[in-house]
Amino acid sequence: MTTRKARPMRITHRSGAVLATASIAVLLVTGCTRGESAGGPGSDGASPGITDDSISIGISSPLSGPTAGPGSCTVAGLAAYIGAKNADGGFEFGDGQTRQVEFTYLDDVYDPARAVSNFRQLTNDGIFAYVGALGTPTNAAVMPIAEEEEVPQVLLTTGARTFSEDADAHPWTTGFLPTYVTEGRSFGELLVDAGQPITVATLAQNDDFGESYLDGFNEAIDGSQVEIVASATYEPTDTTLDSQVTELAASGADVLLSAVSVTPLQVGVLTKAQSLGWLPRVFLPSNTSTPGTILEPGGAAAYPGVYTPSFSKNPNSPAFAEDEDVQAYNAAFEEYGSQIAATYTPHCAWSYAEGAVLEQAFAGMEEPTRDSFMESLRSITDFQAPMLLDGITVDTTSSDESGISTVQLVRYDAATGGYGPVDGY
Amino acid sequence: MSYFVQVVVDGLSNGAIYAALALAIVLVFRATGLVNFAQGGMAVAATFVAYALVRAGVPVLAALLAAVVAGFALGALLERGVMRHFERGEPDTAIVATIALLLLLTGGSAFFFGYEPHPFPSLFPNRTFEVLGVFVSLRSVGTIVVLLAVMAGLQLLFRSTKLGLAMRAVADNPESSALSALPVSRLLMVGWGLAAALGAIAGVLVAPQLFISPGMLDFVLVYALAAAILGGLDSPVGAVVAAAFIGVAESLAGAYVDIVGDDLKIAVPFLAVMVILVLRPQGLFGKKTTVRV
Amino acid sequence: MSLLELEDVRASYGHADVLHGISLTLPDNGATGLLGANGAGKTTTLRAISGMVRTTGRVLFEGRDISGLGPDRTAALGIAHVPEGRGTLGQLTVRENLLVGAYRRKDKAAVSADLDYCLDLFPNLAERIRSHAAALSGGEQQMLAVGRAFMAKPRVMLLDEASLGLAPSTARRVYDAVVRLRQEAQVAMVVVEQNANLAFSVVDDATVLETGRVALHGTSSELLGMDAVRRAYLGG
Amino acid sequence: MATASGTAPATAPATTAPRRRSPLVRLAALLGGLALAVVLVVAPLVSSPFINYQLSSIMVFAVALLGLNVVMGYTGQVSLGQSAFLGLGAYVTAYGVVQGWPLWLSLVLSAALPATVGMLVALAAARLRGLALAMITIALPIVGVPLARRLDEFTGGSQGQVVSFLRAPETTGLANDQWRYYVVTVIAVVVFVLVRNLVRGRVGRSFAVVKENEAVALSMGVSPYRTKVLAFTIASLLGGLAGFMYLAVVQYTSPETLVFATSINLVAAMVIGGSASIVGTVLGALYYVLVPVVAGQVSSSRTALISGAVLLAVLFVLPAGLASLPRRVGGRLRRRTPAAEGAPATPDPDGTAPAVPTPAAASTDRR
Repeated sequence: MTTRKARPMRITHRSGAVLATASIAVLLVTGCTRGESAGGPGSDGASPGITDDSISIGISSPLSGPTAGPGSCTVAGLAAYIGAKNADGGFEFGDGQTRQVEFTYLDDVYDPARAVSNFRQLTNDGIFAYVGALGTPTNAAVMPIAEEEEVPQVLLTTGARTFSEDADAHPWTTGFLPTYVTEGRSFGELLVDAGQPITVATLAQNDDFGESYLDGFNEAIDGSQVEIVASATYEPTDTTLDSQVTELAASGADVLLSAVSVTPLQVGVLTKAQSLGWLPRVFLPSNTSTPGTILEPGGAAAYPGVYTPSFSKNPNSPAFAEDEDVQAYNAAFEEYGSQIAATYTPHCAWSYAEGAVLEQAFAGMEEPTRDSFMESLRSITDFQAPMLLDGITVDTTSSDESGISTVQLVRYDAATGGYGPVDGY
Repeated sequence: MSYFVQVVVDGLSNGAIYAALALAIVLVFRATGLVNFAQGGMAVAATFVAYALVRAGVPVLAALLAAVVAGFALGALLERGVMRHFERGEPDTAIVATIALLLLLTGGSAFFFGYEPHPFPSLFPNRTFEVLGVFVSLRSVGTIVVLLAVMAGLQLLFRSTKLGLAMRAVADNPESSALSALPVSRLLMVGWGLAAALGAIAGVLVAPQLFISPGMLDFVLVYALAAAILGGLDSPVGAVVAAAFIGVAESLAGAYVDIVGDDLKIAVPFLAVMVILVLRPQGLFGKKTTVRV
Repeated sequence: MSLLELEDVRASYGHADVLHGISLTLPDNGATGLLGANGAGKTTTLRAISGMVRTTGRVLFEGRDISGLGPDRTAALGIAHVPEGRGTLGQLTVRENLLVGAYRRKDKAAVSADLDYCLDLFPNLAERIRSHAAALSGGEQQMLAVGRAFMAKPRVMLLDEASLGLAPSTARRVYDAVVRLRQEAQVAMVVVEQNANLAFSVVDDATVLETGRVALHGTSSELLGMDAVRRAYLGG
Repeated sequence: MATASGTAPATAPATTAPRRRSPLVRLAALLGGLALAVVLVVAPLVSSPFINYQLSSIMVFAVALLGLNVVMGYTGQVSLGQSAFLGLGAYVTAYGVVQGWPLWLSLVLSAALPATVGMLVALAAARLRGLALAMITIALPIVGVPLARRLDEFTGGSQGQVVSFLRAPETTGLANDQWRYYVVTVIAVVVFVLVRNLVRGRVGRSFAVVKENEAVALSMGVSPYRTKVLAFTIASLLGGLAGFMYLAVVQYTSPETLVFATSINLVAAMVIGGSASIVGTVLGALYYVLVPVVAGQVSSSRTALISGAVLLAVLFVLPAGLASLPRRVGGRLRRRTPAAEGAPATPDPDGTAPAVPTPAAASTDRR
């Protein structure tokens, strides 16, 4: 850089460049003009994106970059459910029509500006609803536009509170996953129920995910004998959490709440703590507790107990090999999802379940309008969606909770390599 | 006391990760005079070769050797096929070309293996031993030993071999080197090849900890760049010392300085690098060169 | 047989032709000069010989057509080009620069002897053997450039503006060394030089170039006898 | 960023001499400019909110890239921290809106605060060169992201902040997307005119000299240090302004706005557009905004591969950026018609030699 070639950059062909700019602008403009978006109203009074035999939905998730693994899964699971259902004849609607679902997905690289761009593009192309997108900042950026333009932004694959805590303020937005608060609370409740003094060390991602987790946990343990004696945070971009674990291990706490959402880091936490001779009971969040990718590499069998909140079936677990849902999922995923997501994360199963919830909402939709869709979507109760654990049901009627508002705590059983029921602390 | 030492040890094992990639950056800089943003992407691609082999049942060590060979070939190929086109032009253009390569390599790796991280077996047994109340993992020790060997090898290459001398000459002034009968294009290819092969070693060393994914080294690259530049860019020893410094400074700041905390501990080494560079622009181990006009 | 022969060599940069057909002959162990105004094509002629520009026509070295070979190939054959601006390797030490010159040679003992000879030729370099080339003075850098070219054990050396920017006494010392190299090491020379006094201290004959063409050729004494040449190059 | 060796040739920097153009070319340029102006004014009225969003984004990133071009393209200093100023500008604006400041104050501060930060960093670092300087600029987004999370009272933390402002006044009869487009376009046009004049004037010449060779700059009485500080300050000012525009268009900001990857992408877009070129800056912004859209159209799950391939392909064909396209095409055409030749200046390999009269007499002697 200290030496730069002497090369006068003389770009004086302004006329040419101006023309180039102008022509691109013209190209843009002719792309679509105002007020006549593609896929316009099908029949009288119908909302955009729906005709008598089709409905189009869209999603923008990170499909490249560091969050692309879960991001791809949010697309792939939904694509699997829709693909299988379409092949099976289509979705039945409350207005008596059967429609094929057209599914469009775009990559936003976890960049809010690009998510907004994608959302605008999708609505411009005439989607009926925006379904299942992953990511807190990306969805937060989209939310005000969805509200303003009254486009359903629903069943978001995120546990952030923002999207579910106030249905009156955001009538067009719904979250799907149990909020991180719910997950954190479930841990707290288990410890409080034990009725004895317990010390806890917490490790949380330095963002909404980690904070919500701790909020829920703190809420539950308030006034009890459970006490947090050490806490640390980390950045998702950190390469290892060794120093945080060392810091926490020095406390010798009974329990480690490890609200870590990055796979290699979570494995690192499990290996590091035991290498320091610290063997607490460990609480892991639902998105980083898969036995095959986290617990086995992390040597979780060494710990006296590894717990996680669960609400979905793991299609790779031998425990569910005979399960009908799982078999249907595996067949559909193989056919329609595997090209989109190469590796399994729980988001694949979750977004597959979203497909089923969507089907429910369609079934209750009496008019081909977004209003009718939202009304139907917000009145689902006690729905046992496929891939959700028995007893975990979808309830969309609450104005301050997401679609799934309960979790089951499960405990890792190294002998079977899967999770089993929890019988107290 | 043992807590302090433990924090330092943790910092060092982090530093080892940064150092691994920093050495590759130094190598390619000494061989071509260019900073290569695709260095991490090349290392990951080569490491994926090892990953595929390990999955097919090949022992880790053999897979490492294959990755080194594959890395060399990849580096040489990219130099010959892509970078050669930009070597005589504006340096900015060449750098952006390496950014393009990074995108392509990342996208290509993801095409075959997806973006999700996969576990990767370690060359060293996954055991920890205790010395005076401090826990040290065998993997970190192994990584550090290999790194020191690589560093010594590089130092030897540049200081005491004809090839190293020729590579430095080409990086310094390719045109003038050609006039001394140096086979410039072949040396540039070898330089890229060696750097990528070294990247493969780095990748295989750190993959057990970071898990292998297309973006495995994206953020490590930032630390590695900082280490390489702080170390003076052309000094393998400097890069390793600087990487260790960055790792330890970060670890200590997170553990002992409350106001910094875990979230801002990354700022400490970077601010330190800033201060050191302002006071000593040539880096810790760089040689000051007076430039005459 | 002549050592180096140019036959109707033409070269261009982009769309602009710089050489319009140059022919030259250099006998074994000869020394010839290239004179001419700024932009006449002297440097380009040297670059054409060492393969740094694309040319048409033929360049024969020891009877073999070397046109089309790159600079590293011509250098390997025994053509040592000391480029304008010296081209020393700034980040390398003086010693390393000299060893780079000897890159192709396998005769270690002879290389070491030549290194000693070189340092004897340029005592300044011996003093600064461990310094970075970038830290040397202009004169020392020029000496280093000549020394590095010599270390390749060339048959012919192409010397481009070796006195440029140097104090007269320093330039003199550089040329004294060049004269010694020609006599003691039997290196033939093609010398491009603005300072004709220095040039004529080395060369036997010279060619005057004008806008890419050979305008005039003659022995040193012939050329010195011409008023026009003297006026143009010797300030007379 | 690349070599750290030797000295640059001590040639005088090329001062861009105003090129005389034929009246016809001038007329064409004028008409082209006029057409562009008409398109810029009319486009948002007829196009959809999606297109207006893209057009507005192009304005936003054009200003951010212009700043980057001032420091990198014109002054030759690598900056890998432009995203930090973009983010800071957006945060300052968001804070102002939330606090209920008048909009003009937010606008001024969104430029002034990043400019101050940029200047302070430059004051400390501008004595450095090359990679050492680049390293310091890398630190800005790297430290900025966790800092933005930490200061959540001001920034909204990792959740980010939805900021609703710049709604279209009733009287205009415009929709919000149109109104916001006009606002950012006016800012962008003003900024481009100012910077264009700056880089063509005395300051621009000192930028060019410093880019060529700092030692020569010193000998010409131009302080490389002060010039670099100035360039960095302008770059961060424009980055901050782009942050204001970003918030106006996206209506949301979070730590993601200032991530390092954005800086890298901006550098790539700047070089792709054309280093040290005003037109190139605009083309770079077009590239920055549109390529991801196009890649998404081709294949949403292969965007990295597609962007990488496009980037490399453009670099191969047009190493000097998209702005050099007309010149390249022109060059091709000219090569076919030899009559038009002779105009381009040719490199002079003997250029450093002192001028000596040609021995014309001697040459005629021989003929």
